[in-house]
Amino acid sequence: MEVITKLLNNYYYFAAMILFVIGFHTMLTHSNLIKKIIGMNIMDTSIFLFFVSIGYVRGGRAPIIQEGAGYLYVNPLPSALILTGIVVAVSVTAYALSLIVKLYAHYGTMDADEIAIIRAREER
Amino acid sequence: MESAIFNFLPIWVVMFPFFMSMIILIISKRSEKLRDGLSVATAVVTFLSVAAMYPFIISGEIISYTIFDILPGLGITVRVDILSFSLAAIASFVWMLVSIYSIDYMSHEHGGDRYFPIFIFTLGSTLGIFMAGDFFTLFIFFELMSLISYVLVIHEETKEALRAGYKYLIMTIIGGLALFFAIILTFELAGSVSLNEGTLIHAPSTLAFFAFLSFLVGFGMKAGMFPLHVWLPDAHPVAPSPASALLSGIMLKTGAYGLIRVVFHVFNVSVVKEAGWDVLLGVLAVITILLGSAVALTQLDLKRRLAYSSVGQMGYIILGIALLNEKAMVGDVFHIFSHALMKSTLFLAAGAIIWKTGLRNINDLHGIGKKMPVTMGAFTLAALAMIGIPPLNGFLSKWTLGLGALEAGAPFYVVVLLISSLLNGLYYLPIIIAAFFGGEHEEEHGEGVKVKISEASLKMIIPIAILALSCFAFGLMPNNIAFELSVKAASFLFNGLP
Amino acid sequence: MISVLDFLLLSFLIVCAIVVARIRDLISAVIIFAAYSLVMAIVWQMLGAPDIAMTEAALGAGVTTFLFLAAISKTKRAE
Amino acid sequence: MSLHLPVLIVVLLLAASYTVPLLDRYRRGLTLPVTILSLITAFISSLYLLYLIGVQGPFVYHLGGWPPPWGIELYIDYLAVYMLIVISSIGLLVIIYGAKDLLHEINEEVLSWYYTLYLLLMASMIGIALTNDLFNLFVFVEISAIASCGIISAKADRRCIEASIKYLILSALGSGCILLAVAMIYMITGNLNFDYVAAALPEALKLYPYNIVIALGLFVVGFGVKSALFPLHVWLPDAHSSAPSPSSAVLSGLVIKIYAVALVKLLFRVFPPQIFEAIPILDVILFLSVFAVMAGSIFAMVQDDLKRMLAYSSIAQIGYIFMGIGLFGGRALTGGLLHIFNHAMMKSMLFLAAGLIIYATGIRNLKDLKGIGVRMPWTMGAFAVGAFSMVGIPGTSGFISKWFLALGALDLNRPFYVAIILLSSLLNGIYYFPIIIDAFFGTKVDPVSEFRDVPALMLIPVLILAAGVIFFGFYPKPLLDLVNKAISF
Amino acid sequence: MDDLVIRSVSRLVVPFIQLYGLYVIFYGHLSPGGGFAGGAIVASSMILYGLSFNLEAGSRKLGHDVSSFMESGGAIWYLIIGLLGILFGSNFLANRYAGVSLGTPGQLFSGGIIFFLSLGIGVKVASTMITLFYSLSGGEDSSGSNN
Repeated sequence: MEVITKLLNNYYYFAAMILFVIGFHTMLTHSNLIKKIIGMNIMDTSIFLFFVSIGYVRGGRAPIIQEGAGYLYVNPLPSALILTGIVVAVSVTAYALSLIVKLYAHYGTMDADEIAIIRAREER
Repeated sequence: MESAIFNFLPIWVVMFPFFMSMIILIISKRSEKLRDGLSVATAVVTFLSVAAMYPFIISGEIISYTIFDILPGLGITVRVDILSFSLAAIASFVWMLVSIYSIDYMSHEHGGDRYFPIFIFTLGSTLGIFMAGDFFTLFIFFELMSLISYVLVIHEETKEALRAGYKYLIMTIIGGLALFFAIILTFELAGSVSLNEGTLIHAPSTLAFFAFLSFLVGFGMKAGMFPLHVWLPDAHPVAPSPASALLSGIMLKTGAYGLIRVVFHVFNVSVVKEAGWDVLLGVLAVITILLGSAVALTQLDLKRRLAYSSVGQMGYIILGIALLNEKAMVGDVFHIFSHALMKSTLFLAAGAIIWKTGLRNINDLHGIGKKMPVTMGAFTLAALAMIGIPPLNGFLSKWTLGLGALEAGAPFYVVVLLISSLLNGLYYLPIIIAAFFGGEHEEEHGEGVKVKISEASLKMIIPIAILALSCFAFGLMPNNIAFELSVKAASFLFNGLP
Repeated sequence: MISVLDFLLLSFLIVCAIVVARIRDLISAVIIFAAYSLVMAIVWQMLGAPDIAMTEAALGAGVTTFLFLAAISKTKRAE
Repeated sequence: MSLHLPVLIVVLLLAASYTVPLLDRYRRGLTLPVTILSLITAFISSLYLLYLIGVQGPFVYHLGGWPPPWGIELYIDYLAVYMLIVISSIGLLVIIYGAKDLLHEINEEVLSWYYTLYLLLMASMIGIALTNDLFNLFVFVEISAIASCGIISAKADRRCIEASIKYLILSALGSGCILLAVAMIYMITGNLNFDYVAAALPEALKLYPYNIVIALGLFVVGFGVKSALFPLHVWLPDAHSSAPSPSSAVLSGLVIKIYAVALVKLLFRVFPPQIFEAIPILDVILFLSVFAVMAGSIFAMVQDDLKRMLAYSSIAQIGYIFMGIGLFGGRALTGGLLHIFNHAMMKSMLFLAAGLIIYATGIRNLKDLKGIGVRMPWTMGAFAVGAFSMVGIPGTSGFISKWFLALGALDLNRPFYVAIILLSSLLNGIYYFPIIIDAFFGTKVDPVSEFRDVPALMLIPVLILAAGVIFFGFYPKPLLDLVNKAISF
Repeated sequence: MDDLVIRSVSRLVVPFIQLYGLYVIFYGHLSPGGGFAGGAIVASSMILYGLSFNLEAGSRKLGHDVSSFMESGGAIWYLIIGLLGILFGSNFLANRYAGVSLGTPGQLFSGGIIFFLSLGIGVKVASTMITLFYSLSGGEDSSGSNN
């Protein structure tokens, strides 16, 4: 019972972990490279979710200073970090996609297993 | 002032050949004559420099100092005591003669441009081993010598040579790593690997045993001790004859030298005795002696037979260490001298025969003694010394070793010595008899012997003759310089400074 | 305790993620992923991080989807 | 002014990296000089920093003047300066070599991109070495991952592209682990600054032990993937063997090590020592390193391709570094960190030498290398020096690091690891020496019909590195002093 | 996508998106947003333009030369602003400590150097995104990305 309460109280963490596992699993097990990249994005966003929910203060406001102090603010630091993180993730995605396009031009497929088979045949 | 000069000598002795080998390498592209001359000159100068240390050393002094530290407590150090001096002297002496011999020998071979620089470089590293002041320095020169002499082993670059060389290389690496392990254990246990400390490890323990075992593997590998000798009979015969003379005559001794240093400087006699490691050494020595002599009997290739004979002879030296008494040690050091002289004579003589006739098989050598009397005469002299015929140096060393065995209360070893002498006789005498008294069997054998054969050139004969005569000289008088050095070295090892 | 909206959004995220992983048509996967990103942006707005929400909406849902579609159009659609 | 030096190095390299594409458009001839000049400046500045912290001790630098809990902090200690020197010196030599070599390996249009990415990689590695902030660390790690993928895929070859996407995906996995670990640490301590986290962790360990353990595990896995610790090494052989030679040299020589250094910083400066008693993480690292050392050597033995063999050898060598980390407590960490520099020298040299061979003859297969030493004595001579150092022959720098690793193992009374070190040295010998033997001796046939002369500019860096291997083999004192100061956490 | 409606609408919408993007960039320190988000918004306007007309028309508006110049320029701009902090006697990226006037809170120029930094980031992000989009969808073979 206690465990369930704990989970319910930290449901953002819980959801983030589930998403992380889904993303990780997609990334590792799917042989299609585009799927891998989508999995990577899901994994990254789950970590961002986790990060942001750490800084979340229930009932807090967004950290924008307004007239008349005295509000409870949400911790702004994670948001600042996540911004960087999102940009990094987008760059990695873009770079990976450009590589995939090139790879497709060379191999005619973007399936990691098929590429491995083609390479094995080449080496033989 | 005077001692400053002597302090300088060991560095000079080691660095001079290194330096000259570079010069020879550069010069050999220009002129072969100059290259040969420089090589001999280097060897001669090195020998004279070593000999110059004699008055200082014989007076009981030890040259010892640090050149620079690589790591704290671990540096390049120099130490010359009477044992180092003895071995350095014999090494540079033999090297000098072999260098003269090499000139004509190599004129028919390819790759002299490579051979001579490496030859001189190996001289430097060998002397470095003997004059090292701690095990780390010794290890550096040991590896340097082992790796460089690989080039000498495979000089002919035939398939067998390369295969033997590969075996040699792998065994060398294993030996080097074992030595590394031993040195690091010693350093961990004692905090130092210097030879100046007297005794580094004072009590046997598991780690100390591992250290001893690793030293045994490392140095035993080089010395051709029983289970680790496998590279030796392959590597020595394939090398060019002057190189095999040095490999068998001198470089094997570096292993024995290392073992002596281990028994007397890393541990001491009482530790070794207490732990019972001398028994281990003794057993290995006996197996080495018998195995080497017995297998030599079955070999038909002349140089292979000599190589196996070397295995047997190294067994004597290890036995001398195992006996752990002063008398045996005298015989031991003296046998290092004798074997260096005898085996070089034999290999050089064999080289001269092969050079002249191209024959390696013992059965083909009938009647060769009549064609090449001086060479075969020298061969005979050395072979008789090997067997231990009285007025020759081999007899003296065996006799002293035997006395040592008796003093240690182990007459069993004397029996082993006798058996091995017998076996030596069995495999050397037929060669001599066939060479001098065998008919020429022109019908069946000796395609090569049939053609006109005369002595090899003078530059080759003179070194052989000098070596053979010194076998004779050192045996004839029991009070010769070599024996005196052995006595002093043994007493130094057991009693410290006189 | 968990609010209904939170619950709905988070469940939607998880369902989207699973569907993206399972679906075989890549264009559909990318479009569902875009929906996922948009919902994620809403979640962030609710967590009091409007700047991330904005960036996610522009970058995650917008640019990334364009990039994916561009890449798929140059390769092939089915997995 | 000099206190700004650390940040100026990073800024300089970043600025140079963004200037290069502009120069490419207007003054193409200047791209290379700018690259080399900025690296030279970085190297000299690193040396000056070494002098500086010798005078005034380690110091911190606050970006924007914001003090730690809010701002990003750079911490300039001996470890950071050590890595700075390693990175800038090897990076400089490799790019000097690359100036000529790259012309035949990659297209001319992407050449300036290559320099950009190379400088970006250098800047990010220096950032990793300097930073004292967890999130900043993550950002630099990501930049370096993209940049290192970039310098692999710069060669328009299908192998390279495949290798780099494999690397990119695995490295993204690693980054994910690292970011999650950062998030967890932030969750329980509320700080990202190393010192603040370190101060908060002992207390937090009592409250949230599992979080810290999970974070630690994620860090080890994340950095393990990136530095190719044994079971996570699968991307390395393809990536390092197919890349252009300068990239291989930098990737094997520097990139995989900077992550190990990051892990060292985290393990010993951030995590409290109690955690090592709570979970045997060091033993796990040690265990994996033993597998790495053995498996890397064994895989290397069965390779036909020269660069592939070198790549597998890197896996074994990174195992030594991790062994040094795992044997923390004695002199082993000294050995491990020394090995970072030593291996950086030897492996970059070996890869560059392999690059020279490929440049001159186009041969990659080990079997075809017979007799190459006669044609290219200097190159193969340097290769031989590197091989000796790999085996650990005394007088080469490889010996010194092995010496300290072995001593460290004995300090902890674990002779087993000494045996492992020796065994792997033997294996190294078994696969390196035949190459040298075949190159110099034996076959007299002329193996190469077309033979291109090697420009001196390519040969010189290789020879400098070879000289360095020997020099630091005989005179490791300056390096040793530096490393010993670096590990006094 | 040669559709008159789409063309007309996008021709109409693009300036407003860009204006909004600039707003997000410049008011990053006052309201949600900043260089990253705003840059992406500006970029998506250009991508929209490129999609609704065609790629050539899009790249004619913002050529490869210009965008790569802006990419480098944005980053270097950022670094120069950062270096000014050192020039004024404080640390890299220093703002208030370097004596920059912070202005009145709530006004546009109230963040010291943040305004300029955001500009640099926005330019960089927008141009990078546009380059990436064209290189992915067009036939350009520019390898590598940066961030």
